[in-house]
Amino acid sequence: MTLVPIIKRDYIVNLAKQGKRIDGRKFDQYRNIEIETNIIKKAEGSARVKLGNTQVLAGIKMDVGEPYPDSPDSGVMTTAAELIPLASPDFESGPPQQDAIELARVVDRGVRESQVIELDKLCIEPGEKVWIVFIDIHILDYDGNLFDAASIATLAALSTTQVPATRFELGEDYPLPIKEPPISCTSIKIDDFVMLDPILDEEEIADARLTVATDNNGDLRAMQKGLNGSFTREEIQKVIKTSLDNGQEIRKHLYKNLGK
Amino acid sequence: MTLVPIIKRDYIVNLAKQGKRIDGRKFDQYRNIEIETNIIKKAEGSARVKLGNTQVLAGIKMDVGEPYPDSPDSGVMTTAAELIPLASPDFESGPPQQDAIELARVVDRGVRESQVIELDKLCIEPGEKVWIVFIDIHILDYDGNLFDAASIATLAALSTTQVPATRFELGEDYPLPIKEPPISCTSIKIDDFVMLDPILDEEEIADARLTVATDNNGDLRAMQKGLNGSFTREEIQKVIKTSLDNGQEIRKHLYKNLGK
Amino acid sequence: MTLVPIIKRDYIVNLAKQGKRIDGRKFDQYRNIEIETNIIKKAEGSARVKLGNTQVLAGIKMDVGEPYPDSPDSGVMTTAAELIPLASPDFESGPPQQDAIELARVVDRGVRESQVIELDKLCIEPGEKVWIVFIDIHILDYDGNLFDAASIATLAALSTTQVPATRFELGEDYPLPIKEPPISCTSIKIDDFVMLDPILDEEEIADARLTVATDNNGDLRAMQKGLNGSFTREEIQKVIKTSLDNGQEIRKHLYKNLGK
Amino acid sequence: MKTEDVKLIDAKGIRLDGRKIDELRPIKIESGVLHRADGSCYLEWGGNKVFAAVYGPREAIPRHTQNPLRAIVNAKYNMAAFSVEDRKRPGPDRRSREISKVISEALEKVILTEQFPRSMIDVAIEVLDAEAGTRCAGLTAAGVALADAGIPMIDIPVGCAAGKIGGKVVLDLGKEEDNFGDADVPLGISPRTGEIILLQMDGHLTFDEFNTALDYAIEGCNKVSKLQKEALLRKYDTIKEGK
Amino acid sequence: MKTEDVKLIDAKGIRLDGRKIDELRPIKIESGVLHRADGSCYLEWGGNKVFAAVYGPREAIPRHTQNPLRAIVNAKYNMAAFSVEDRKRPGPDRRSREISKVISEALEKVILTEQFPRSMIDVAIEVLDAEAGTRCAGLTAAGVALADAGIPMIDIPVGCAAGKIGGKVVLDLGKEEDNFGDADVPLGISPRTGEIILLQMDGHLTFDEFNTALDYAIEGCNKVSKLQKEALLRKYDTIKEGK
Amino acid sequence: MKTEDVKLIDAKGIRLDGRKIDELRPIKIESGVLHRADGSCYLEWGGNKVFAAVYGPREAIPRHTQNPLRAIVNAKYNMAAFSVEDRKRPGPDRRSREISKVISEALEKVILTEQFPRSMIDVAIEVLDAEAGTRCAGLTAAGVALADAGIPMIDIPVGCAAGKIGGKVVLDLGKEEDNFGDADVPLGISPRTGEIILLQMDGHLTFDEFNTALDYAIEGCNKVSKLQKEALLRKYDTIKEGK
Repeated sequence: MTLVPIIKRDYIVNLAKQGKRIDGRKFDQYRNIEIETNIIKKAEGSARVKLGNTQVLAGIKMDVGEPYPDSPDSGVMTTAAELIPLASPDFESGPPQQDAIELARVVDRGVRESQVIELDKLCIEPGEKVWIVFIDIHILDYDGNLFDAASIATLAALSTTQVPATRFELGEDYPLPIKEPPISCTSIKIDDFVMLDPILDEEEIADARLTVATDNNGDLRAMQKGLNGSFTREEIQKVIKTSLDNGQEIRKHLYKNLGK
Repeated sequence: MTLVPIIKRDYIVNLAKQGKRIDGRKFDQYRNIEIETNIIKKAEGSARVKLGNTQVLAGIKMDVGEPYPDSPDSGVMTTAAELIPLASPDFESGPPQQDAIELARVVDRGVRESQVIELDKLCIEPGEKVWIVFIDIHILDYDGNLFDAASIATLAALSTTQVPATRFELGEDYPLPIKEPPISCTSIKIDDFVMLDPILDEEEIADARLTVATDNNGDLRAMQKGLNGSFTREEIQKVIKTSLDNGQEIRKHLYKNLGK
Repeated sequence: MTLVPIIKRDYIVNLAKQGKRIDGRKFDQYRNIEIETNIIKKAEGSARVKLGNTQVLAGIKMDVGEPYPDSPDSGVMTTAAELIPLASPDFESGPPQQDAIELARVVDRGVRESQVIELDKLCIEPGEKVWIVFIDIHILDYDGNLFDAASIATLAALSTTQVPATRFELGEDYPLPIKEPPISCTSIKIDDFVMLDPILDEEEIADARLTVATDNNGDLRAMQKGLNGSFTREEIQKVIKTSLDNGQEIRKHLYKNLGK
Repeated sequence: MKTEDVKLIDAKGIRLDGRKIDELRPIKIESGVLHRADGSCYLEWGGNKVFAAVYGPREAIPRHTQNPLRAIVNAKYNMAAFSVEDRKRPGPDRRSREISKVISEALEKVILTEQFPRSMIDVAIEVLDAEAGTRCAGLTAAGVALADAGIPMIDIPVGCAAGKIGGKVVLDLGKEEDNFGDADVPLGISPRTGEIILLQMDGHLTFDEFNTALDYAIEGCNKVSKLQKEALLRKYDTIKEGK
Repeated sequence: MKTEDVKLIDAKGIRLDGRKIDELRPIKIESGVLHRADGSCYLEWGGNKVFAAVYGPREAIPRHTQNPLRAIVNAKYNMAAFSVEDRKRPGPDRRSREISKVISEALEKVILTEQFPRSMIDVAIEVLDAEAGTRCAGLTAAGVALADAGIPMIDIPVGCAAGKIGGKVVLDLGKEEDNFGDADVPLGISPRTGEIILLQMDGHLTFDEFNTALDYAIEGCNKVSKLQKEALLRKYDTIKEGK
Repeated sequence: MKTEDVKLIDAKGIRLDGRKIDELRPIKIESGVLHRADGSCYLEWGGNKVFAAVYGPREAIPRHTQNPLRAIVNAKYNMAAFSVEDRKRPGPDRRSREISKVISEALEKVILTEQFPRSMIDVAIEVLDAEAGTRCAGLTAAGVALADAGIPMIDIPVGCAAGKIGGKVVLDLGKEEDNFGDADVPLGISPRTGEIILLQMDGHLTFDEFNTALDYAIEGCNKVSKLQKEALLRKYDTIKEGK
């Protein structure tokens, strides 16, 4: 618990001083992304994303329910993440822990604040009946950077979601109305080195983490700093720029996979 | 925690080799059963069952509520078991543990799958109002074989339950409509010895457990294997036969007690 | 955990034998009380009470909801106490512990049983809509005698509560209808010494505790004995008399503060 | 929740169930009724049916709860889901947690806890049928179960309530008396010394009425105390006679 | 919930999905599919999609759960919220706790737990898409993941159900068969010896029908057992060939 | 939830509450306000009323949470049930857990945790009245309480948000600005070095707007930092003068 991280840290920092990372990537290089969609028959939409060895599955279920009193014409969305014991020896079943809550909230905000799901189009009967969109994120294999993997999986799953109108006798099924989503990119800082898309070994010894979600116009849509280290103003600028560049690449990749 | 069970096991196995059990019973002999019904004034039905030193109380409460959407014409039943600290130094108050959950689910399936309660006769207003039957099982004294004791207590309590229609201004009270129930018989295996209706000392060192519920026609209605040992195909046959024989005896005893 | 209390106890008992308390008060002397009302803008009513170094904040929120089936013409009240980690190194966040539950229940009974809130005047539409009064008690600083501090804070907060009728489009706001409340006084017993309004050092080593709520007529309205010591019949009489005397003083102080 | 429609006591001082002002409901006590427990009691008190079981003293767990100077006493008061008119959700609620606390504290006063440092004594109190006065019934049953378990005590604790109905102070409130009465005073004492180990009061009493209620409740405790001792002796006789 | 409207099996013994009476649904097994786990398995069985991962043996925590004589086996069966028609609340429920218990017990029978005193072996079983027979699928996947993790076992455990539909005993119930059938018999065995390590039964069977069902299920287990071994070998071959 | 009906800022750059673009709401800070805590702070910031209390360093419990190399910092952010328009259920929810986490992490950066191995430092942050910007207010109050407790830090941490309303970047969003604005950027820094220890962003900003927001928020932090130090000095003066 105490010696191993120190040795690991020394090793990673020494490599970094030579401009290297343990898996051979450059500091601003993203891992390979694989996206598979519609793999869960029972779900209205689903996607499995592999980010190197990290694997995340997002599933979308929809139901009919009541709107919130303060937005009677709007559908409802909720996001939950389960860090199931499948993915890591440190994850436990039971109520979600702080890490799972932060993960779910960051993914949720990424979708909600940018209005990716057009909730205003999910009203069935104002004030009475609206569609509820349940986003559930399962971590299958944990090798770092869950924020990005979960976010990409969620966007891919939403993109392929069919509103199950037939099942609720509300007409024909139709695609969930969604808008162009922002893309999250996460970097970490170890000593003075900033690295994109960390693997678990890097994440475990990182000082600070910054997730930046950017849209197709190059604008910023969400940010979340984590861990008990700090960033300078300049490092933040640099991370944002890297996130903008890589966000565009990931967006292209996502669209290609979705056949758009 | 470790030596006591080993010594106890040796003692019980040695006796078994001589064809004996610690309380003097034969391998396929059930303990004496005492059944007392309608002992709880506040409950719609109740029964206390003593199986040797094991004592279980089942109480039935009824309420009016909504049916499940997928069976709008059907009453609803739920079963809960509390392993209260009265019955054993190892039971704790609080949320039900794995053992209590398995117990409640096995009793519940015994009633539900054989349609002992005629739920289709418990509809008040289709899709709107039905009777809800709450089965609550309290273990008072724990000396082994809770599955059978709880199952018999539940059946006896259901048999004497009056639907409290008066209290809900729905006409006169009337007996809960029930069908002839299957009877559960539990055996355990220690080494190669199979013993019926184990006491706690036997249960604690048992390798495997098998509960078999049989009906009046000699048919099988439910089965549940437990513990981390195994049964051979032949042992299973033997346990089923013992369960059939003893099930008939218990059924007679139950009916006599219920004045049928 | 074990030596410190013993030394503290010896010290306090020795002082008591000389007729003294550690903070210089007489045995039947109450600490100075400071009351500030309407300090929380978001609450319908609020009060902060300082009892020496003990500080308690009570906040009142109101909502519109359904009445209980057995009192369809009556408003509803609920009381919750949070022993938040702000107030003591021994308080933890999370579900309320036994001490918080006892505190909330004693304050709740003090209000409910004496019908301080005129719940029958809080009916909006019989059987359908009534006002719900939420009393929430936050302990800010813990130096003994939470029962009295919480009780006074609750009464002061209720006295200044405005029913938020405007917000719910039910006419104009108006003061919450309340009746003259009983006042709680708590004493503890250490050896044979009975002391009023204990500070934390005294409370921690006390044998027994008695809270007595009295009304303006000198009648008794509630009582709660606590801790694992006992009182004699005579000690109970004495505590009641002290509570009657001090209750009158506190009542005057409370009224003065409320401008009555 | 007073109501003028219910006449709880008539002009001659006879109550709804025919009892006199200072009369207890029928009480039946049996000790040693459970096989597994170290000590146990079954108590019927009016419509109340209560079991109590004692386990211990044994090493306190988890360890950080251990007190190096004495045993801790964990009373757990629980009501069965079917013990009340409208089914109660199983498991502890706020009311049962408070009662568990005041009963634990009352029992700690009489048990010689210093004899068992680092230990715990568990007392399970199970209310199977409930009809007013269950906390006093629970304390009384716990007292018998502790004695049956051979736990050293300075005295066998006992509980009994008094109250006020229709303007009169009476002993041992029954169901309607509890619902529609004016005040309730549950009391627990150590009967040899008369020391008060449990006391609560709800309702409205003058100082004099409270004193009368206290007298009634103490007298009630003393009567119940005799029934406790008889139950314990009965079991002893049974054993002696080899039954 | 039987219904006469659904004809689950026709006169020729052909079932709704075209299977014969003793035919399994299509099964696909891959081992070593997860990077982080010590051993893992991905299993498709009809419409079921199941992952299993093994972590351990490692020191059991919390400490008071340690058994000084053997390892404890904690199987956690979990269904994803989106794996069923109506979304399931995330996290364990009563059903999943029961299944976790029976699978843990079955695995303890085959694992040589005495080799790892004071340890725990965690087996996570995650059902991502559910369509009848998930507990047998879960046990089967767990068996492969344990072998992949190199946990010493007397045998690789395997599960398969039989049941009764339209009056006939059949192997491996599908979705409608499970909903509208007459009986379900999930079975788990240690295939080398045929010992029964998991057995449940719901529904209504004669003694003879049960014996037929048991035969079918054992035969099914044996077939699935071969697929397990092929999956494990495939991975071994892949490694050998340096792929 | 933007709306065109609410005009959050007028042509002259004056906001709904009369503030200029780069103006903070009124702030009042007091340190050492609680008797029991090792250090404490009371903070009013616009309509926010926040207490912070520090306990520790003391031995971390439960033991398995101990870090042999440094202290762990547990900040607990909590909102009173009555602090918001519609009563909040008491106790932690998902939002408060996330805020507790980001504040704990920010504090760990400035506290010299290596000086207290195996210890924990508890920081309770209690929001009694809430009106936009509570996480920055909470971090600021925690900084003062830590200094008041004499916990060694490299710097007193401070928080302040910037945001965007009606197309303009502004400092320190108020209530309506938070509800109907375009973006919110809560920031926490270590003011001596300007290092960023807490940063979140919601809404929509161009890169340039974000940089402006960052500048505003850093400037805001620096202003609040002065108020923190004045509050700490005030208490010191009070003590010196023997008040």
